[in-house]
Amino acid sequence: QEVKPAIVYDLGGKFDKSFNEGVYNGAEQFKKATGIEYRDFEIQNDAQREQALRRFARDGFSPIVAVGFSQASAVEKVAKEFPNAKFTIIDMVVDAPNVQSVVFKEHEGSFLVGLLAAKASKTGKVGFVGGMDIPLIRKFACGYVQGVKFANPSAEVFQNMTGTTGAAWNDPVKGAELAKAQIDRGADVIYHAAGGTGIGVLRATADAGKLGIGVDSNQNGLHPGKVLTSMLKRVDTATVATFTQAKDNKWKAGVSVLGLAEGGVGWALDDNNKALITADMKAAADKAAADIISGAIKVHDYMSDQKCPG
Amino acid sequence: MSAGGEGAGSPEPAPSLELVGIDKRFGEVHANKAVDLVVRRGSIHGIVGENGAGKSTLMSIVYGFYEADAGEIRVNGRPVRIRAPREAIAAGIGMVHQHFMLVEPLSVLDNVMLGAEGGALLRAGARKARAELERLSTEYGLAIDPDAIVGDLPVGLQQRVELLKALVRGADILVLDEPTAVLTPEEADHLFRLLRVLASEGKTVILITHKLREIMAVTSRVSVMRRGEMVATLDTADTSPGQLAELMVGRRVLLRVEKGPARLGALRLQVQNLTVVDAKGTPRVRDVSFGVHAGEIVGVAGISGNGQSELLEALAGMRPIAGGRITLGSTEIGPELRDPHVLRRRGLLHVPEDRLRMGLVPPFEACESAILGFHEEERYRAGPLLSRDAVIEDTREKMESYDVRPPAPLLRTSKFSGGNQQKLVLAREIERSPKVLLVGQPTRGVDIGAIEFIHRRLVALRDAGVAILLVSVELDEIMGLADRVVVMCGGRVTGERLTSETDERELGLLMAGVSEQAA
Amino acid sequence: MDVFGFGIAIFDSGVRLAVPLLFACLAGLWSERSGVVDIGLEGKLLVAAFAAAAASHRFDSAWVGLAAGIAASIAFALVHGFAVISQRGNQIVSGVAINMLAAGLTALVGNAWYGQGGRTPPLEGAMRYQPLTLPGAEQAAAVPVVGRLYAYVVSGHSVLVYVAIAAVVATSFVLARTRFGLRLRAVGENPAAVDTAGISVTGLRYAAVVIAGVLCGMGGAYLSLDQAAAFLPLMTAGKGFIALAALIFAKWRAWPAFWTCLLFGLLDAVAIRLQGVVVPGVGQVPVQAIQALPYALTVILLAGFIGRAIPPRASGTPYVKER
Amino acid sequence: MSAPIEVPRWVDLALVPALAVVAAFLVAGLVVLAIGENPLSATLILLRGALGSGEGLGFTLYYATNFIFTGLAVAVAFHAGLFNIGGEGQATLGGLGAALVCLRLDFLPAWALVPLGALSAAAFGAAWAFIPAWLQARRGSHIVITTIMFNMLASALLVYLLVNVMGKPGSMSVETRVFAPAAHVPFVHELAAQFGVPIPASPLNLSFVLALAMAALMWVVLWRTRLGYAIRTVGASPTAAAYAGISNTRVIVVAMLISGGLAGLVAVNEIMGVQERLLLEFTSGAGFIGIAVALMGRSHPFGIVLASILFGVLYQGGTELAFDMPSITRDMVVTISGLVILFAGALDGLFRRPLAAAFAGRGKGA
Ligand SMILES: Nc1ncnc2c1ncn2[C@@H]1O[C@H](COP(=O)(O)OP(=O)(O)OP(=O)(O)O)[C@@H](O)[C@H]1O
Ligand SMILES: Nc1ncnc2c1ncn2[C@@H]1O[C@H](COP(=O)(O)OP(=O)(O)OP(=O)(O)O)[C@@H](O)[C@H]1O
Ligand SMILES: [Mg+2]
Ligand SMILES: [Mg+2]
Repeated sequence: QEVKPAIVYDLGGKFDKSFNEGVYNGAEQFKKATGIEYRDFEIQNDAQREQALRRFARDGFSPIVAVGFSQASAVEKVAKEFPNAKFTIIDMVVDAPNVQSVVFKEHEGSFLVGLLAAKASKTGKVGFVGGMDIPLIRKFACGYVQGVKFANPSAEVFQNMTGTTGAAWNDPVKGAELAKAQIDRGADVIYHAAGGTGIGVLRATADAGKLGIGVDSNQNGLHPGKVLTSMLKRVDTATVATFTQAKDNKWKAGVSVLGLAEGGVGWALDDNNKALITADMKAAADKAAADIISGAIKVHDYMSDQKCPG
Repeated sequence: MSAGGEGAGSPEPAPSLELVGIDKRFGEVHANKAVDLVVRRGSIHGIVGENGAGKSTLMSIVYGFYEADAGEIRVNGRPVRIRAPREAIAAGIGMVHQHFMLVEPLSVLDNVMLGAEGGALLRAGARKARAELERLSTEYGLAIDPDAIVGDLPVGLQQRVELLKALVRGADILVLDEPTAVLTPEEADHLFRLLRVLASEGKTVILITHKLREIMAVTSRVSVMRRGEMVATLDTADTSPGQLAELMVGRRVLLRVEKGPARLGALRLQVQNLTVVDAKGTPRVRDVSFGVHAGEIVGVAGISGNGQSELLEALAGMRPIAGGRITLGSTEIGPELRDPHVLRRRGLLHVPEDRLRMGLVPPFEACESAILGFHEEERYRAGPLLSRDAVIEDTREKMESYDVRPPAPLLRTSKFSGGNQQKLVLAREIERSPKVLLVGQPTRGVDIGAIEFIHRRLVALRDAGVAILLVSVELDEIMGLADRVVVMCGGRVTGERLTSETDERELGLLMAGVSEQAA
Repeated sequence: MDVFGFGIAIFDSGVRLAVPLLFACLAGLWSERSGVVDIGLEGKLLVAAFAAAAASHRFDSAWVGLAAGIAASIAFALVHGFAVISQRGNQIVSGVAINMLAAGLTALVGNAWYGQGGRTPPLEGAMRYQPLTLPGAEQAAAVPVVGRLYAYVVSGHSVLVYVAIAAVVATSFVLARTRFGLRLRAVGENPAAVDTAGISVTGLRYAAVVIAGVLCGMGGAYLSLDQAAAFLPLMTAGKGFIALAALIFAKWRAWPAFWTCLLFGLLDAVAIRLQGVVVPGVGQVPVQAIQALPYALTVILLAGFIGRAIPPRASGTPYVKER
Repeated sequence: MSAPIEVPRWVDLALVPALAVVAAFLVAGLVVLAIGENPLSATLILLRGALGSGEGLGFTLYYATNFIFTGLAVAVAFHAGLFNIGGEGQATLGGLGAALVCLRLDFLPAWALVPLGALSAAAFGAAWAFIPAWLQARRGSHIVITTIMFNMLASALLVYLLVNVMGKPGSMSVETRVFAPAAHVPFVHELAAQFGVPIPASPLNLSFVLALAMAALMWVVLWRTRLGYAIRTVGASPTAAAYAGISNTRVIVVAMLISGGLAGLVAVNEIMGVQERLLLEFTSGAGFIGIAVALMGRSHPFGIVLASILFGVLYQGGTELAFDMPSITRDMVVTISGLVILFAGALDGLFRRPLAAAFAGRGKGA
């Protein structure tokens, strides 16, 4: 039987330049590859999470991808109501017989871009711009800082958060200002985890002739030659995977944690930035990646104890 | 006979203003009914009529502020379409509005220039306007500081600004709507002298007023309006105040209250060395002392803006006092008692000067306005709630006994006419059998019929042993009602007289600050 | 970087953050001085930002973008004008509606055109305003204090920044010294007086509302053509409302408006740089506390020093002769 | 507020808005056409989605609940002559208040916990409104600025607390743990089920009843109590209030406390009723919709309830629309709401004036 996949995006919306967009891209790839149509919905408020999930489940959609940690409780509820619908939640673990949870080791990816940042930095000062001061973003920051320190223990990392309302994820102007502020203080590589706000960050670094680092999807192309790299969080592949599994009846409930080993996170190297990545930078990054996978390097996960070393 | 006379004999030139069949409705209110009017060039033409008779409306139409539903306007014999004030000004018509059309935060100069700036930049125009004001002040004695902020000026001067606006625009038909309502006798006389000069210069003056005395004094012809109709136009010489009053109201009215001698009781309200300063810190009432006994009416005379308002508000507990003491009956009113609410409970009631800003709440239903200040009273309660029935019933009774028209407790307050609004306020305050009654401008903008009624009430109250303090800018009102009069100027008491032993002349001098320290 | 340089940097970013506020604030000033309350500033900024970005991207010219932004903003201003001047509708409701319309339409149209949820593609080269280097800035940079101030604070902004400042000068001049200004001040206080002086109240108010449109247009264009070099849905992030606050703060006067907006900008710039500071004893100050700082300070300043702000008397009420 | 045009009450409260809404939909229809969808079927979907099914109706009324609370909040302040833009922040604080009780006192039985939670929500909302009110009354600090600022402060405070203090340790989500069942405001469908009446599940909960009760209460307070009289007097004429000896300061503060309290009650619906935990941005703009609702409802509780339901219809119907016509995004819904506000709230004169002329023959002369 045909699969009827569906997606419920988080408040950010499907074009949030972040993981929602990742899921969207994945779904599009899947559609191209298989020609199978899918349905999606952008919620407007929290009440719609449940409504949308239920609505899709009732109309026989499956698998239903719920994007974002905020969907957890909604998925939990609705999954109970529709035992034979398949749910996949991204960025959060929900323990139910018909829910597949996909979480990522953002800290590992962030570690690598941190390492690259430190190596690319001439001033020994690098920056991080987050959207809102919430655990997920702290997790990014924490991994990043570790990577930087790993490559250059004396390096200095400036951290800024954008705001405290939803606007924080959509405020390129503020993003640019934050980046400029960090540049004024000497930062010459800046990593953002701030959705649409990041567009402003990358813009500012590019204008100032400094380097930016993209997040989630490959943003190297936004300012070719001015974006050092992007921390890839392969939500897209994860999405494709879920859909395909479902299509081939291989879909399984349970938790899948995607880190470097699983290719769930990584850093982007393409024509846009290969000039920026020197051979030894690449070597160092690859080595670190190997060590992380082998366990030789332990990247501390902020979520494990809400703390960040150093 | 007055200056207007000379028009009478000479062969008729084209009338400078002619109205034919002017008709105007405001919704259900038929303000002007097919009104005809002819005004001779160079004459001072009076228009009298009760409130709501349609005088202002008619003139607003002449001035293009309202557009008539029907009818024709002719200036110097030629028909003119006047759809907006712009066109009226162009036709040489100027107007001093009953409700001033001034921008209070702006300077006198700005107000005068507004609409006649003479150029995109103000500089040049301002210089001209200054010169013009200079000229007018020397020629007509209309001195004024061009840079004063209009809002800070006393009403008398504000009106002068209105007048100057018209003159600067070179109006040769000048309409004044109830100009003297805000003037002292001296100021009024000064104005009239000016009007005669203007008339003699060939300008045409239309004067709207309630005061028949003024009609008789300055006009050469007079038209009477009643309920929107033009009921008569007469040569002033051939008529009498009595006749005019009758034409206005449609019945006989006595023009003066008759009252017996006052039977003084105990001292009810005593004011000692009272000083009041306003928000800006400038003293408004300076070291004022007087007393009011039960059974007498004490009038406070003075040009408006000389501290009477502040005095009244201070006594009513609406303003903090900077010094002195107020004693009500036997108890001194300390700060803890200085609250309108508390004072009311102690029998000090207050008919405020400004019914629309204080006495009533225009958007409220009449019955709601009728309990303003008393909504806490037991009689209006039903448990925790306000008993609407009680409120309405109570209001209906008041409306009947005070002949408020229409007697509709649920009609919006703003829909009542000024006079009827005033009656509503009086009913509310008087009905509570006060010990002391503060009354401010009880008949401002109220027509003869209503005035007569209100005055009778006040006298009756006095005879019932109430101590009444009457603040009024109408000298005849003070002379007619008060037993004693305290005259204020610049916040000070410049004299105290028994009305039986003084006259308007003396009071006028005292009001002007020419005080011979006798009292 | 030395203290002075640090100060300059803060000031520089303060200026950048202040400019959109300033445009919106002046727009509000014109509108409200004429007696038309305008809480639709946010919406006008937003449509302007979008139209500017879209047009500039389409025609590869920031100037075309600017024109489009202004046009769009004026269009919305006229809707407001029609509703509240001609139809005597409620001015606040109309403002709220304008804001929602702007939020919805920009995203809707943007998505229809670019299929990126309302985002426009990033603007490059001629599509955006580049910072101008005023004559002699380089050399001046060598000169201490004055020179560096000139080089880094005065010079090095895009055209619109200077336009904004010119707008302040123009506003205060026109209001104080011209016929139009006098009439505008008058109509906001007492329309009847203006009417009886033979001047059209409606005409004046429409003029004011259109001027507000123009100013918001430039403010929006500055956001998308200069600061972000792209349009994102809701990218105005409440600036219209802050501008409103600034307007009241400045008591509806031009120069105070300038200083207030600059102050708000500086507070923001400082807050940005304060993030992560460690206060001895307290330890690291929570980010949120610092992010809240500008707002808290605004309240404190307002309560402490500004006191009562009385709006133009006629503002908020339609002009009717009927009583 | 706007020109005094006399029309019968029912025309003012029902007919005019109805016509306005129709006009709004006509214009919105053009936008829909532009997107290449059929306006008619879109409208049908919207209406059916909002009113056609038990679930839809449930959602509609659930949304309306929030708007009634915030609408009343704005209206009460408005009657006192104050413009409270702070509903958003006050509601946020209400959430905090509700959460504190529901988390700390969850040993209590439902009959005690729920009322306590509601009270606490109201109290916190009121407290957040108090400071701006006091500053306005005592220092003359313009309440529009202060309430805008307090919205920002509220969001900052909530993020801080949820991330650093109240949040679930070890969880990504910025929210508190789920409340104990006792803290739950029962869903209408749950209650119905208890009485053996099965109705489809929806977030509609008893808060809706509370909202209606509040609307009724506010009507009584405003037009049938001494306090209401004082509030309206201060709002309509501060000078008359001073003359009457009604303290502006006291009234301003009291009115704002009531206003803030009402806004705070949004939390009872959102936090205690639906989410059963405190989370970021749960108000999702209800505070601002409240402004439109209040003014469209002529600041009259009855009008406010109607306007709230209208917006409930737009929100729920819009959701269904987005489902069934994927090409119509959530932005379309925002656009339509904007148009409705514009026509029903600001361009109502277009319809009221002719009607007024028809009814009373007034409305000329200006
Ligand atoms: N703008 C208006 N809207 C509605 N009704 C009006 C308006 N102006 C005047 N009226 C009504 O028209 C009638 C005439 O009013 P008008 O002001 O001309 O009377 P008036 O003779 O000037 O009275 P007063 O002596 O009090 O000035 C009154 O019934 C008044 O209520
Ligand atoms: N805005 C209005 N719309 C409709 N009718 C009005 C309006 N204002 C006043 N009226 C009616 O016009 C009549 C007179 O109003 P106006 O204010 O002119 O009275 P007035 O000039 O104070 O007369 P008086 O003092 O003799 O009562 C009243 O009966 C009142 O009901
Ligand atoms: Mg009158
Ligand atoms: Mg009159």
